[in-house]
Amino acid sequence: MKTAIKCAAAAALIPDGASVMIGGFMGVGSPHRLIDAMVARAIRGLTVIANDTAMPGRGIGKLISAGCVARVIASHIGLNPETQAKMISGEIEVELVPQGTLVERIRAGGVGLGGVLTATGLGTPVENGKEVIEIDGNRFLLERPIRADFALIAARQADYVGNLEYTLTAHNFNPVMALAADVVMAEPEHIMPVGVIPPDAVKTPGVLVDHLLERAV
Amino acid sequence: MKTAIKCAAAAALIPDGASVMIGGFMGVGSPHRLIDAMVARAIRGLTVIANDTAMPGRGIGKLISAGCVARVIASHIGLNPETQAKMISGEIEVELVPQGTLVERIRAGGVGLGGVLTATGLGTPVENGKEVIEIDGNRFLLERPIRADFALIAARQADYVGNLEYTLTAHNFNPVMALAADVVMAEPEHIMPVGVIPPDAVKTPGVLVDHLLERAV
Amino acid sequence: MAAMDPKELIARRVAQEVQPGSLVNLGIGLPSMVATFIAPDLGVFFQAENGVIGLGARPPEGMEDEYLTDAGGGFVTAVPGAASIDSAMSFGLIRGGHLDMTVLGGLQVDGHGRLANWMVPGHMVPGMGGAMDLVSGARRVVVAMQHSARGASKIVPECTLPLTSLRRVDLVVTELAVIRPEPDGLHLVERAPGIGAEDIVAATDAALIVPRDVPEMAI
Amino acid sequence: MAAMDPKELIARRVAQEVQPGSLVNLGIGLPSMVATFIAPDLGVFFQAENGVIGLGARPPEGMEDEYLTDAGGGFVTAVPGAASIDSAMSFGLIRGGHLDMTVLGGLQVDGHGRLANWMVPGHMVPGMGGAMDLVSGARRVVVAMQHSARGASKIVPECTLPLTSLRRVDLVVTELAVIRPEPDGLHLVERAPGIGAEDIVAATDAALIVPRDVPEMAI
Repeated sequence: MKTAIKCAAAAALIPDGASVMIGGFMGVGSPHRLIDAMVARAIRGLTVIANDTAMPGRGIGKLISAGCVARVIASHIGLNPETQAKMISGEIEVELVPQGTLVERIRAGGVGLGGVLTATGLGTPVENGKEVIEIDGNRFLLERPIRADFALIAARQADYVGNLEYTLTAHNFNPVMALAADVVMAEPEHIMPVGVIPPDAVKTPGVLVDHLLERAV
Repeated sequence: MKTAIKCAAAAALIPDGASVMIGGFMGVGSPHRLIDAMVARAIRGLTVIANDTAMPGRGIGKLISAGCVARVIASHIGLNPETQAKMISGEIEVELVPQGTLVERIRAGGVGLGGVLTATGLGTPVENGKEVIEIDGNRFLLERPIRADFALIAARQADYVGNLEYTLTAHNFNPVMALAADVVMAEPEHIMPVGVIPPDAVKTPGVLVDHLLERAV
Repeated sequence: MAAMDPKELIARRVAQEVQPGSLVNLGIGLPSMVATFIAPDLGVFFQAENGVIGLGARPPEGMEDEYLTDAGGGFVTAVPGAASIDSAMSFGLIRGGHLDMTVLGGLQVDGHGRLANWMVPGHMVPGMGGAMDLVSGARRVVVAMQHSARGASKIVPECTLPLTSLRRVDLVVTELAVIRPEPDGLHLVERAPGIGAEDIVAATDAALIVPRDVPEMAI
Repeated sequence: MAAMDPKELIARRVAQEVQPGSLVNLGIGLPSMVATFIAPDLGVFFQAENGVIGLGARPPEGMEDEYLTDAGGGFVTAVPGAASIDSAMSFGLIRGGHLDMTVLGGLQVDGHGRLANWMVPGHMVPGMGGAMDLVSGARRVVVAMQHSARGASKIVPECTLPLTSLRRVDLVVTELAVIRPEPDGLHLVERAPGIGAEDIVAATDAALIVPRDVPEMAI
């Protein structure tokens, strides 16, 4: 059983310089209240692992604008000109990863695999500096697992065990990130009494969640 | 949209000598009516990929008893003395695979990965004949992806698009097997009209299902 | 026949490639226009890589849902029989060969049929998003793009921009031509209404294999 | 104190190792008895590798459900807050270090702390099931087994049976002793009520590191 904590209290647990996976796709399914609390506490030097950096004024874009981020590992920064400008100025270091490779690298980190063997990226700049392994005559890139200090995820609904449900396109990276960090913080819209969410509806088991954040008012 | 077909018609589509993944764990969550139809048509020479071979008289155990099976890839055959006897007599060839490695090998086959890098099995007979890859100082077995001609899976509920829901411990290998075969046959208990299963409840999207079997009477 | 808008022409022609009952991913921009020209009774399911199978049209005003968007962040609807999936399943489908077809825009396609569509070094570094996975994993890759940009052919002998994948795409549709890359080169298979094969050859930097008769698109 | 059933003694002692709020997997047989001795208010969640987190006791007769079983196929219940998961998630948890503790039976444990528990060549080839994953992946591995079988010590210098994993297990609990494998060998850390350290050394083929005072189990 978990006691829901305030977003400001959660943000205070994340030190400057931490690596944080953040769920969401263009801001859909991101932990917006927690992001606001991180901006409010003027967190600095984050490594952000996420699909994208959304757009200025939305989701992860707020962290970028507020100067909280030193490094980004993402598949796409195209809708956030500030990320691009800060990359060019050298303020933010950006590693671009194919979206499917990113999700598999995070999953590998979460489920204890040694790496990911994928054809995606072969013969492109993604291959640079990576080992290529030949298996039965086919070539695959060896991609490293990714883990983070924190996973900051959003869910439609939780219970006080920490079980999570997601909805529609707000699933995206959230379920897989819940597997791959030392500390998992989940921001639900609603929190239900224990026993109300049917076992078959649970997509992230509560045992993965370390901190349950207060629900939306 | 799919028209539900009879189990006998489905069994007739599976040729002798086919490789078949069959969902279920000790018979829980196996496609029982389809298995009965395969026994009735006296199918021969199957390669069965499954967690286990259940027990005599139940689930995959019926295929073993009826002499339908030439080869088994499984994690456990301990509750089926017939499988063990046929293995010792040479009638059935058995490859034993750690359960977690089995599910990841099937997933790798289903999602287009080149293999699985795992510590499970290192230093045990499972390592025999396999490549060991060192990544950042840690050693991992390179395990090959598994695919099959057919995946024969069971679901609690389907719609006529082929979307599937599973329940409780009857999930097990079914969702991952739905990804990893050339032809996927799903045996649901119930079939609902299209649009009735909420998108968030779907665990296997209907696009993966080739044949929807008639519902239980 | 009055000249059709080039993008509409491309989208209409690509729509003819979509098989009944198939699973299709449409890229942002021009490719997304293809959906407009697919008959609803074809049973085609559109997938967006952010996690919905059974993407429908934009909802009526006031009925948008913040949790139901396409990969470009635009509001969409879900058709009956739709399924929500997470990114692992979404890219499992894409990379595992379960996606029947993807339609993507292009910056360049070269004589080997290889696509470059994700960056212009020094100018535009948006990231590859799902493009590399889509091109590497989809059963069929169709590039929908204008034939030229700023007067320069986008179909070139060798891509000068970073590749999206080594995989040879299956079809290239422009407002001038339909081109099928094969191991022996780029085959000109159709010409746009009113366009001659010689016009296409002249507008194309890469070598084209041109048969005696090049049929006109049936648009 | 009247002599306790050896299996109950082992299960009771192992139960003391279970941390409040942890996720625990209990193997079939003796290990599954451990659940009986865990207070319900500890907030412990039991996981079965076939796909349920929050496994409860056997249901009353007539309330069994064919779709809710443990890894041995026995009927179970689900506690409030339980979750159904598929095999990929189940072993993702096990192999990804999310399982706090597993309790497994053993055929042999050797002086390096390595476990053999899945086959006796020529006699018993049931398959490893989830055992190799559990031993390789759980944060803490506790072996619950009787000290000897047919008069022979099961704690041996080197396993003669095929290993389950190269990983050193964290604790071995028998009806005679609690033994903690460390890099320098097997440490005798507790003795069963009424058993002397010298009795344990005599009953153990592997070398034991025995401190001056070996406390008695607090059972």
